[in-house]
Amino acid sequence: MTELTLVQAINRGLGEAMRADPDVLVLGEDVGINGGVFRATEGLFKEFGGDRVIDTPLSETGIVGAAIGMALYGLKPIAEIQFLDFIYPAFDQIVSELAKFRFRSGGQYPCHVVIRSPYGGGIKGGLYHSQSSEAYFAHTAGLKVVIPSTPADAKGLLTTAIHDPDPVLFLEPKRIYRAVTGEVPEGENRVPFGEARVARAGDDLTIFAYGAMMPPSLTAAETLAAEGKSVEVIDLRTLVPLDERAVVASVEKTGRAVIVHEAPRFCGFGAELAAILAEKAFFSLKSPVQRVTGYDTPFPYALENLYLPNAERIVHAARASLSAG
Amino acid sequence: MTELTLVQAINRGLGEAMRADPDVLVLGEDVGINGGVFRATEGLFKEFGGDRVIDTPLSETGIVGAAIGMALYGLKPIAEIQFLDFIYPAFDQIVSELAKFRFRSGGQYPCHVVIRSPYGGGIKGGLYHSQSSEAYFAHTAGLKVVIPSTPADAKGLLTTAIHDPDPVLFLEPKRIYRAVTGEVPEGENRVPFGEARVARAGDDLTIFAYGAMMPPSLTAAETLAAEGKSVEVIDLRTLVPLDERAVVASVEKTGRAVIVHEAPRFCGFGAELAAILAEKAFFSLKSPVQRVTGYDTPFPYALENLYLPNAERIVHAARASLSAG
Amino acid sequence: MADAGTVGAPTETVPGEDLSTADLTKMYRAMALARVMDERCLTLQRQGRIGFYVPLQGQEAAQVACAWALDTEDWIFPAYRELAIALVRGVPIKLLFDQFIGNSGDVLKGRQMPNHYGYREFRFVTASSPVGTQISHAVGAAMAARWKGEAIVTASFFGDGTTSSNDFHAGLNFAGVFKAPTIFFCQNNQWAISLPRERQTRSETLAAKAVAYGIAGVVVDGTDVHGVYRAVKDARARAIAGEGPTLIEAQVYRLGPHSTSDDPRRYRTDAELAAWKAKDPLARLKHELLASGAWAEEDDTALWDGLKKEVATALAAAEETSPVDPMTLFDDVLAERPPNLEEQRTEFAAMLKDGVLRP
Amino acid sequence: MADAGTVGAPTETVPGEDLSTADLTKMYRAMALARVMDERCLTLQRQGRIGFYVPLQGQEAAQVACAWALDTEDWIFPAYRELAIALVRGVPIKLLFDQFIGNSGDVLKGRQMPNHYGYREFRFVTASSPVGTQISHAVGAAMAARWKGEAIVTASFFGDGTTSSNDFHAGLNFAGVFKAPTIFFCQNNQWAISLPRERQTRSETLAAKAVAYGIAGVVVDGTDVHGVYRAVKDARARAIAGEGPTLIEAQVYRLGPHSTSDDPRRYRTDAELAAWKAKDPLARLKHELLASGAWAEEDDTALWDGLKKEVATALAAAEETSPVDPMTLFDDVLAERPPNLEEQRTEFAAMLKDGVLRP
Ligand SMILES: Cc1ncc(C[n+]2csc(CCOP(=O)(O)OP(=O)(O)O)c2C)c(N)n1
Ligand SMILES: Cc1ncc(C[n+]2csc(CCOP(=O)(O)OP(=O)(O)O)c2C)c(N)n1
Ligand SMILES: [Mg+2]
Ligand SMILES: [Mg+2]
Repeated sequence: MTELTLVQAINRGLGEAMRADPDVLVLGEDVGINGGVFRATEGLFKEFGGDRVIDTPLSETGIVGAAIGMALYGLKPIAEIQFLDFIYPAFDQIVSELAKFRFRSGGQYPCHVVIRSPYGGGIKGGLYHSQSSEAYFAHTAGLKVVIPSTPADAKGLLTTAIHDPDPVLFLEPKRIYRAVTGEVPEGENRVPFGEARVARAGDDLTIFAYGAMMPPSLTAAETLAAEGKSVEVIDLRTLVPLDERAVVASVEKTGRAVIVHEAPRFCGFGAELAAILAEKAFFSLKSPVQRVTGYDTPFPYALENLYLPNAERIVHAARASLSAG
Repeated sequence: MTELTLVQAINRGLGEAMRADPDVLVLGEDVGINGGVFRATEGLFKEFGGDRVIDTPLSETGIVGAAIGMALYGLKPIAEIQFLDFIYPAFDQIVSELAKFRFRSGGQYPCHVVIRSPYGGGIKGGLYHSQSSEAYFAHTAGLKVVIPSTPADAKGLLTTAIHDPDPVLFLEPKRIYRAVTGEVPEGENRVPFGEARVARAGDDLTIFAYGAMMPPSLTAAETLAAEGKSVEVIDLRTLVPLDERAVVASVEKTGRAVIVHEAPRFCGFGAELAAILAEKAFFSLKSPVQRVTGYDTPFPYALENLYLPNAERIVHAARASLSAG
Repeated sequence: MADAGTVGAPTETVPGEDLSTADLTKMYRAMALARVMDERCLTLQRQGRIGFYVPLQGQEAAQVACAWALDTEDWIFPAYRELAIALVRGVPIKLLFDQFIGNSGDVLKGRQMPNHYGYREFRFVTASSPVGTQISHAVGAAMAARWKGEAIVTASFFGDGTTSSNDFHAGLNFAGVFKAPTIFFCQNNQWAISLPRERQTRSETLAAKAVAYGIAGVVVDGTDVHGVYRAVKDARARAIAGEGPTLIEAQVYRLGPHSTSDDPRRYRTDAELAAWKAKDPLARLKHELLASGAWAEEDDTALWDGLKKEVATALAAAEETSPVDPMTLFDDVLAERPPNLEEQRTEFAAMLKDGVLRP
Repeated sequence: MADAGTVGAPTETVPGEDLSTADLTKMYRAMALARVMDERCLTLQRQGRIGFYVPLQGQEAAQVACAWALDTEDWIFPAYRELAIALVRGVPIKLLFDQFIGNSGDVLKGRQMPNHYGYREFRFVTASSPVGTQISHAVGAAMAARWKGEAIVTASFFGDGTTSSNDFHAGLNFAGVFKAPTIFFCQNNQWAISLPRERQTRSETLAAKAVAYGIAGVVVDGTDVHGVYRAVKDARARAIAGEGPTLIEAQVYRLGPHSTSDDPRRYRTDAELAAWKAKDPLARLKHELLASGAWAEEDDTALWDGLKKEVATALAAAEETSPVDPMTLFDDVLAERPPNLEEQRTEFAAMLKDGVLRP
């Protein structure tokens, strides 16, 4: 075990996977000699050279398109998109090609590309360095969507992603790249997809969160504990495949749900969670589902701290949930 | 009043708007001399010439990018994307630019582009001529999303869209382009945004639908009526702005909801509707919300009829809803 | 998979070397087979026996000569109009009809519109509809092949209109920067649905766009098998030698409609069509073969008759093949079904059983 | 909005005509102002008084000369590095600082990172971060201006890296096909963050990419105000005359880091930097002015001192301006708030009132 930051854990995961398998390579903007703008690929260029840690021209279309071609040919490319906000030039490649290759070819052409991208707010990045657009990808059949919130999960889920047979969007909560540290097991240690993590057990209410929303969710649970409320906090970890059983089971136990994410509320991932509860935990629910989310606006700059859900807002929603029904 | 098909109504709407306002123009692939692959722009090239009915090179990026520039300069461009499945090369322009121009400029640069696009299944178009990706756009703050299901609404909503100050995604259910006919008022007749249409009133259950899902929803309501059940059918018409009041009010009355759309279920627009009901009509709901949707797969070819929600599936879900709780 | 024999493999040649009469005869056969299938499919569509079709008439020489110059180990990244390439690759006719019908014999499990086929066995990657996306795939695959030390090339296929796509730009630029061993084979058939070549771009030729990426660009007469063959052979040799990619513009003409949904009389003149019909690549090669003395009118009649029978037999077999199993709808989305899909599949099976859904 | 006086409007010239000494002095002043602001902002960022900054040092001559050659009616579609263009346009310094701080004086209402400003009044369109998107906007706006019968041009600004973007390809191709009256002004500063120009594309020059679109392309020394000015004047005249767009590649060097988040020592050599520092455009123009006799060292000292004071005054005023009102978060998403947003706004106001949220 070593104490690492989240971004260090990712860096280790990349290095170990490349060392173990010559078919694993990394490509993207500034990932090589510069080590990535967040230093996630630091040291890899020196160790593995420019043919495996490929600095590409400034084209997300090209990065994902080329990665798909490499994957079709049998390599395991890991594409970095510098900020999730810049993934849209590659959107056609992702939704039309990457997500559909296996299906449209009748299973002949699996396409195991990992796309890593820092996402979310909290670094004063304004409209274009802060977005959380996981819902677009979760709605696209054929993609897996993974979001770690701890260093151990970051490395473990990334390792699973690299060896997964399917395309994986691996979204890294950049706000906690360095703010969160934790013990990370040495060596290959895969965290399975489709298993949510009970970050804190409780009986009165469930908070569902992921990524950088985990710390404020846990803080909120503490605050509520001081008020005598026992709150369960679930870290979804993989949005696709979703651990639906864990989601439903928790609310069957607690009867109350607060869903937290940074993305705008309207048609966000929280809507799916609420819908699942309205369908499958309907008779257990004691009060209306609450969503604590980013507002239905583009991401702001000066007001980012008021935009992002914080522990106070989560507590506020939890109290409303606990007092209703 | 004239009896028109849905696509004829759109064609009329375009022609009338262009006649009334020289700032209105049309651009896209094959929209000019060819009149559009579905003939929505038939006759316009002849009447208004190639400078106002612009055949563009094969680039959705360019079509939407140029339309944005025209709108910034004060024109009212109507961009056609030949199939919604081909909108993704323009996704960056739509979500990063079109949707955010007004906000990011502090209100200095409104950007009133209308993007028209045929969408949805039912024409044996397979993976790439059948998609319903309205949820991507509904989740993007700064866009309006409009879907007509009748010829009168098609013309009335299109006219509103062309004069609206905001960017509008105008999605045309191509499956019923010619299958549905109806009376269309002559002359300018705007149908307001944000007002759902009660296509059929009822007391026992509400079906929410839009676009090409309206005909099977109405058929399902007929079938259920024959069984003595009074079913309300609501045509949302505009997904953004959503007539949330009408959605909640109907379920406050009926206590039961079936949501219908063609798009895959997971994180589809139905999730938002279900979430709204779980939050705001919670104490009125008598049974779990039901979603009748496309499956969480890419759109198929040979099996399209089994993929698309039909009246039988809607009836099936409604019966489940009526017998629960 | 069954034999590739209807066309026959290319006779070995070295770069730059000319095609033998034996090759030319086989190539003519491949072109004729494509023509026969094409005409058959247009009829089938009119009769409602297949739902849609994209013809290739006018482009047979370009495709067959290009495929001839490639190695069977090379990877093909097609668009939707590359029937003759598939045939040269050895894809059995029956398998193609299975795809057009979308039956249980279809390797794609009936999931795509006609013409969007692909066969891993033949290194012919499954096509999609959005234009141009295959271009950057071919570049990535070429980089991968080089990384794995395999001396093959990849070739992407696309039309004049597709030079405007995002992936044309990204793909050619990446290939230039990384000297990827790949060939960009652009069939300039003068039209992108209703948009004529000269309204697609003001570039003098499409091959001239190679300048923007610092790569080689050549224009060839796409009705001339010799010119196309040589251009591709040369491009392949350069790619393998590490000298980088080539953009080849084969100038051809789309003699038919864009697809069965299209009516070209709305946008082009009879005169233009007639002028290009006079340059029909099949007539041209037939003429050459006749002149060489290696081919006679009787051979020709026998060839066309034989091909028609062969095609009819394959079609009949495809039409007798059972429909695709509805339960396959839920396969291949991911390697394993996630919970939501598993549940939908169970419900679907129950609805089929209860008659709520009828295949 | 306040006066544009800190820079002064260009003296009238006709296409191709040379710049007067009066012009050159004013241009030098604009370049110096940009340099002073730039250095001030780098310090402010280090002190945590602004959050982020993108410097332009090394590119002042290219920007000022380009802006000088344009008409004030022309529309600017900038990237994030066009400070000197904004200054020539007359954007008041205080307003720029307001944007960098994101306070209530910011026309953008504190919504964007520093450098992403825009001012309708000055026909300087609000920038975004995704590279290249402004290029096709400029093309569309140029087509619109022509349609409205207004004899203006649009100009888009972007870097060497951005030539790889989708919109570069789409924008230049549309402009070529439609002969849009627009100018593509590429500042090739040799780096796209850590990627050097020669790894961005194998094209010999960036201007050579014009060939792919059948439009004019020119390379100019971007440290030479005369060359840039003439190139832009000529391009503008051609555009207005209906002769189509021009791609101008101004060769410059980014003397500073990509942004305050970047450390260029990770990827480039001191020697390279030193070589380009010797070609500092400010030193070059100062030298020319001194040689002309119209400018003396005392003038220079007075100029820099004056500009520093001017900038300090504007900064102080901006720092005293009140923060942005939290309730503005809910404005300008759409012309009117949809129900979901109205409800969120109401809840937000209540949470602010109850202290759940603290600004
Ligand atoms: C991204 C995208 N936009 C639009 C279409 C619709 N479409 C299909 S083929 C075609 C024209 C293609 O022209 P070209 O590249 O010249 O190929 P050709 O069909 O002539 O072989 C268009 C516009 C598409 N398939 N993909
Ligand atoms: C689509 C997109 N991808 C990535 C980025 C991140 N990024 C910001 S600037 C930059 C380099 C731009 O280089 P260039 O075009 O040469 O302009 P310069 O910064 O040198 O002025 C990159 C990669 C971005 N802003 N947009
Ligand atoms: Mg073509
Ligand atoms: Mg640069």
